[in-house]
Amino acid sequence: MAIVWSILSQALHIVLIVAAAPVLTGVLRWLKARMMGRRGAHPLQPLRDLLKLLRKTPVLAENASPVSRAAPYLAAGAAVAAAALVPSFARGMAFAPLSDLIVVAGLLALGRVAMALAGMDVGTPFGGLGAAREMSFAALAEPALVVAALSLAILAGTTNLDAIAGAFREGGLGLRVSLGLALVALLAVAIAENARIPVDNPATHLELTMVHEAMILEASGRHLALWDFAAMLRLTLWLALLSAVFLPLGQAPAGAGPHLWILGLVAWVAKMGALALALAAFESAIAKMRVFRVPEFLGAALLLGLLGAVLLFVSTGLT
Amino acid sequence: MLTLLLLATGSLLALAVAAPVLARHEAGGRAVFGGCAAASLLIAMGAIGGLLGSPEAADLPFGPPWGPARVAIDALSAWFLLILGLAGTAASIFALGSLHGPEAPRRLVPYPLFLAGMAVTLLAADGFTLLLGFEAMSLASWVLVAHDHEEEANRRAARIYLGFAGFGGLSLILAFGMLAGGAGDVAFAALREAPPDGWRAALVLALVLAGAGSKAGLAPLHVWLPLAHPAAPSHVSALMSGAMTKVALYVLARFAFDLMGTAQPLWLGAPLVALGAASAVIGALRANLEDDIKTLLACSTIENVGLISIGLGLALAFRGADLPALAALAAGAALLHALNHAVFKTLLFLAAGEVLHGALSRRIDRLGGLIHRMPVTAWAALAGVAAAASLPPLSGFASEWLLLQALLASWRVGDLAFQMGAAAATALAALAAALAAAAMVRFWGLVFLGRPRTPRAAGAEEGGRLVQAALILPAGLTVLFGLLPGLMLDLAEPALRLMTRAAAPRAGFVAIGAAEGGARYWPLLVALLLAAAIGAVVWAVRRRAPTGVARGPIWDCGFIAAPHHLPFGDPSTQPTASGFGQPLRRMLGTSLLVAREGVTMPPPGATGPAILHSGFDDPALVALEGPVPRWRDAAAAQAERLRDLSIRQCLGLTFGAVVLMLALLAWLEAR
Amino acid sequence: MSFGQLGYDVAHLLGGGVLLLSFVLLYQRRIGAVINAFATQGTLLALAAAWQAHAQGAPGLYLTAVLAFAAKGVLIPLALHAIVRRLDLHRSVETALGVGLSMTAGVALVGLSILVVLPATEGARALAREDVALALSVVLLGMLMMITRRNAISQVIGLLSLENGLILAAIGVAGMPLVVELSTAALVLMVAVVAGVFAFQIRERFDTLDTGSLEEHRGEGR
Amino acid sequence: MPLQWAIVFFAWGGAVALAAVPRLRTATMLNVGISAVFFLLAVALALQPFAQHGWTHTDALNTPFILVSAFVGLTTSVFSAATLDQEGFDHWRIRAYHAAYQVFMGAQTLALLADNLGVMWVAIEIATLATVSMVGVHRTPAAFEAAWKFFILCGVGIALALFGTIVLYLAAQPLLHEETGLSWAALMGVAARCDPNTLNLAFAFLLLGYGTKAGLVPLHSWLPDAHAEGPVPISAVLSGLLLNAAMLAVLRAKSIVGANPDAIAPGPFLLALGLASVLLASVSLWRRRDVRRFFGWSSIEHMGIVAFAFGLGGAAANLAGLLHLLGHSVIKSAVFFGVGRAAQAKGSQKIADISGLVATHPALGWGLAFAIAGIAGMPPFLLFVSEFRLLTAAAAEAPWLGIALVVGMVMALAALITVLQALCFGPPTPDAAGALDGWREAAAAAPLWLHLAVATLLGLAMPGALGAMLAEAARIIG
Repeated sequence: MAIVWSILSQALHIVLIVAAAPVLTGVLRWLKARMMGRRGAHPLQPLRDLLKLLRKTPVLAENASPVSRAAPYLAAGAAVAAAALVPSFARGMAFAPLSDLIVVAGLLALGRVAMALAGMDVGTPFGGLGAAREMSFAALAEPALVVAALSLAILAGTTNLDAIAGAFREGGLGLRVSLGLALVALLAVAIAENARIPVDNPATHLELTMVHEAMILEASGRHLALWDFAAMLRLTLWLALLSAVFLPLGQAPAGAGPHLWILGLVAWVAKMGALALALAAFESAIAKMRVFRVPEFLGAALLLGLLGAVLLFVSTGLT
Repeated sequence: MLTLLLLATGSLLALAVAAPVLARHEAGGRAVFGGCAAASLLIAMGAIGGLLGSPEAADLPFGPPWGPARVAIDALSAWFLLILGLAGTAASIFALGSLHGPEAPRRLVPYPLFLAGMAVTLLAADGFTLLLGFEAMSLASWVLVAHDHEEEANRRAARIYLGFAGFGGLSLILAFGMLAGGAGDVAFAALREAPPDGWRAALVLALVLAGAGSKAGLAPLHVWLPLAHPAAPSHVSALMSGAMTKVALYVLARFAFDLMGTAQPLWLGAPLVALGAASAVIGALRANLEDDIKTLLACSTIENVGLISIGLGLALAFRGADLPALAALAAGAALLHALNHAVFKTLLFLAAGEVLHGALSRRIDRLGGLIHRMPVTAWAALAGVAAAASLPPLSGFASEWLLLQALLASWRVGDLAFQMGAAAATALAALAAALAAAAMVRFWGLVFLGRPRTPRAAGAEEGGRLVQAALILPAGLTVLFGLLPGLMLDLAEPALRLMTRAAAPRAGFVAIGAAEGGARYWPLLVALLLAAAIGAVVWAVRRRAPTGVARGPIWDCGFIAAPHHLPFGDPSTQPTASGFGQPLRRMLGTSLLVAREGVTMPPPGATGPAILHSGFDDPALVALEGPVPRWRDAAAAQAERLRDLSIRQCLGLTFGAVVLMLALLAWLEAR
Repeated sequence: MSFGQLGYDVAHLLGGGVLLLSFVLLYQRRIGAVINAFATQGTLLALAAAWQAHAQGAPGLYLTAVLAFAAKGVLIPLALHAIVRRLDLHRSVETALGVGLSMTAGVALVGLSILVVLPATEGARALAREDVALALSVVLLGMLMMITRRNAISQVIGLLSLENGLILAAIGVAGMPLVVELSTAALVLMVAVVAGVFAFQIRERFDTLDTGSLEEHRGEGR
Repeated sequence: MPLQWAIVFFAWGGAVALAAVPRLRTATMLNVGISAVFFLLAVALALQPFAQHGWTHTDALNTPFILVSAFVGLTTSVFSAATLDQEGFDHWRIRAYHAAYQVFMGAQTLALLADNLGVMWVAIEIATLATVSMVGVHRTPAAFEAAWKFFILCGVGIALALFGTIVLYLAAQPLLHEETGLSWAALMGVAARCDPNTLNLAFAFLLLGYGTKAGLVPLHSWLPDAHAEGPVPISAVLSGLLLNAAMLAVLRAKSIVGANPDAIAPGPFLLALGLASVLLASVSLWRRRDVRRFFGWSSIEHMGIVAFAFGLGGAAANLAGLLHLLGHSVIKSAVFFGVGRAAQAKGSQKIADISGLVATHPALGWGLAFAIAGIAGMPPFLLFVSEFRLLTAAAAEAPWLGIALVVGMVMALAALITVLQALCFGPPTPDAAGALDGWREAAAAAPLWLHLAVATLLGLAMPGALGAMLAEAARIIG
């Protein structure tokens, strides 16, 4: 029986997170507009855009290779696969054993590489520029992520997201400085990975500063729809990940059956909403930084993460 | 098994001897390379047999004046023989396929010798035989590095290469001497009896790091590698990067895990971890800045060697801290990554050789858009690139996942200083992996994607059947090892037991695990999940979207018609090698590699492109070619003053010696 | 025989005379006088050899004595005089080290050799000890002369007196086998040197101080 | 007449005969013939059981060297037959050269055979006189400079050696019967009971005297120039044979002093001289512009290594030293064959004028390349084996000294590689006149490859008898 529940919850989780992606983006934009004193578009607008884009025939450059056509599917698929591994409203879902933090990072990297290659496919300056910056920022984000993972692994004894969430849920760890530091590091990584302010501005097409947009300038039609969808999904994934690890309360054990899921669902939606609100506030509060300030931003995150790990060493050494 | 392996080695030597005669005939080259391919395949099979079977040993009928040369095979050497066999097979088939007409003896003779030297090194059971193979391997590959000696650059590479080889050999001899002690018996069995301790152990490790480390390309003795590997013919570069560095790492492992005994303290691993982390970052960063594809790949080799040595160092430390399971985990990560890197780096070098052969250039800025003209090469290379970028579900990711797990567990070693160092190493390893991904995207994207940058690149041609086979074979292995790392880890188990007296955590047939009940990685399931997700996406899109695509000119924020004299567009409107490296050069290069860059802008109103000049100096190379020769020349100048004496003054020297000696005697006798 | 006996005294006297003449060689400033001093040394050496032949009852040594006298007492000095005339070297010896200094150095060398030999040869008989000490001093003085004189003739003479020291040692050690052959062979070497000087008319070749010319002499000119 | 004397006097008789032959072709052929017979005699001598005949003896220490010197003498005569007409000799010099060659061969064999130290001294003196005349045979100012320097320095050197010999007898005098007074075997017998201080004095003079001929720093000044002037084949025999004889003389002295527990330990002196030679040579190599002088300096380095080995002492290090001497004889003479032929072909012995040999003369170029690699201690040649043995022993006994030695060896190695590539690789320089016709070109390259083959054989598959002999010799030296 438990197996059935876990599979069901897994399926529900996938549907939920896929559906949530456009909506979350819409809500985020709406919140930002509100905070800036604009009315803002309807929260479902991104969904409508996607559907509209899907109906259009993409235009490819003459010298576009199969890469241009395959990459969007690969990126979207990788995003979906990664999203399927992150616990959301319940723990112990069917894929829980697979949900390793490093594997998730690897799947995200897969999508990133696909996007970079797609950007370079037809040999435009913008594509190359975007790819170069994307990969460089990732190179600095990766260590921060792994160091944060180090702190989590020391506390939970594993890098399995589900187990980590469980360990934090059961508590006994209490509140730790090092956890806070790891959280900051992860937040910085999330911002960089999703090309949000202050690293990049998702709403602009100003060539010299853009990173993410530069790579998909050539994309159109369903390809563009897939790129956008992958981006939205990644944002959702990160928020889900943060909430699962640092706000584990309310997660239902998958085996417990639907009646408890409801509670978990409510809690999850609330957490995501809160995170979206916080992100919107953060983004509208500060300005985008110059491209070559980003390394300092991520380097600081890395150092904080390291500091957290060291503090942990000390504390574990004492106890 | 041992007889089989010796047979293969002997046949390689025979081929080398016969090569000068064969070279006269049209089919001579085919015979040699075909024979090498067969022998390599034999070696691979013998290695698998050795991994499954029990250790064997034998004495050769010849050897140094003081005794026979001893050979043996155990799990550790068998594992590296497997690496050698796989890389050798692919490289030999490639060489066979890219033959055109008769081959010069100087390219034909050393190749089998090179393979045989590596095999002897791996089979050796005493210090002399090991050094014999080690130096023979260096000498043979030196001839191949110098094969195009009309070029000053290649001569420089060969000079530095052979110099480092000799230095490494001498250091290793000293290391063996330190281990052997007064008895002077360098048979491995005898060396195991008396493990060194205290400063002797430290000195041995330092000498081994100087000897084997320099051969493997560990910083700061890596400088010869980016010079020498590209200078050799491509199939040899593949072997040098894929197999030779592994042979050096084997020597390192043989010393650190076997000959120096199991009762070594924790800190013995620290230098390996530190040097490995440094090499990983330096190599990966340089790979992002080089604009010669073979040099780029050589730098990525430095990075991977660094990662492997981190694994070995961690295993040593864990073993010293009495954490056998973790030691096995780290050692398994190292061995697995050695195998995976050997396969995908061989693949990449062979692809680079095919690119060089098809588009007649190794410089990124003269290539581009090759995926249209050389699809097989491009897709095969993509497999290698994805593995080198450690993307799931390919082989590189599996081994680096294991390595990261080992690093994440390194805090279990109680020592605080070690914990901090390991945390830093963790960050550096992750940085290196991500940098490697960037470098690989740069390599594949600029070479195979985009538009051709020269007419020759536009007219590139795919290689023959054999060449494609030589590319597809390692590509397939890369995927296979990526999907079944558990299988390979089980195969490596005897080697792990030999190194750490423990087995890697069992995680079943298709998975690898960090620890009993710890994190797991199921490559097959992840691959299936990925495939399913992609399938779902495709299905969903197909349901709503119209099929087919429209073709149009490149948009690029506005349409610009290509100038007439450049049918495939103006190359200068494409990202260049140095342009693509710019962000990393600014972020890290300036601090780590004293990188520099400058832009020459066209005058206002002119339509010419802005040219970006950039470059960097590897500090180690600067030191090698700056201060060191200066000190040497200063010393030489002093020595010359002694030489310019007249006969009378030379007599004065003799006289002085006599008087000094007599005074010494008088003094001694007075006491 | 031991101290106070005639044989000892004579041998000692002759040995001392050879040593004294080495000092004279160091001291002389005029080349002719140097050659004459060397001739005297050779003659004294011959006498010493003859006396040892008598004292040790070794007839072979008489041959050594005759050879020494003929070669070093007569022929070689004549040849050297001839060379001096032939190359008309200016008659004074220019020294690299002042005469006074070289004399003091010589004294120091004698002290050194005695210091080395006397404890060294405890086992041997007194006469041998004395003799070896004297011989060693002569050898060292010969070398000193070779490196403190600038022109070829006096350097050759330094070598020759060095060789005298060897013979002195050889004859002093009673019962040395092959002593005649060895002394003859050594003499051959010396004659060869003199012949070299004579044949190639060497003035300064010992002492080419101009390193530039050395460079091209040594075939390493750029 | 026992074979030991027959072989010597055969060579000297050959010298007399050669002195009478003015025609180049005849003389060279006769020389080859004599050397061949000489080699056969040496083999026969080696096959005989060890024995003592009056002043001479054969033992495990000198037999291998007699074999090697006869071998090198043979190959050198072949090489000189192939290339001598490039020297442009008149018939007087042809006579002088060949006569001196055989005189030298005989004398240095006698020096190896001698049991009586006096005889050994006389033999070495004769060898010196012969080589001096060969070095100076060109009569150019450079040749004069070299020959005269060689003559004077070595003259003083062997004079010192004679003094040492006399003092040695003085030490043994109370214990020995007159006739056997200078016999090495007899001295070894009584060395333990001799007066140690006298032995010290004797050792000092023997070391400095014969050390001069062995070219140990600071007594080395004559060596590079003597190797660089004179006919090409002479460099080969100088490096290959003369140095061995001198080093063996030093060894005999060392073994006597070493046999006396109260005397000073001779090892440290050899260690010091050896290390000094290696270090000085390894830096001086970098300043050479003349290729034959370069390899002369490399000979100094290798003699230093040998001295280091014997100074270290012990069975392993002694074996290493002996192997190194043998290997150096074989490989260095091969190098000089190659270098000499190249210098003739390019009409200059400046390193800058010789380049790209592998392109223009493949057999010569690659042969030379591998010979230099062998000199640098690369496998599979004998020097690799000996250096392995030496360094393992050094690391076990005195690691820091071993590291100092390796520093010097690495610097020398780098210099050798640089010159190797400068000579063999790169764009070829034009050939001067003097290309040999086919078979002579082959005959000039053949000895080089033969030596490489022999060096490999000795390194990896040494005949058991020879190996046992060397082990025994290592024990003799003590």
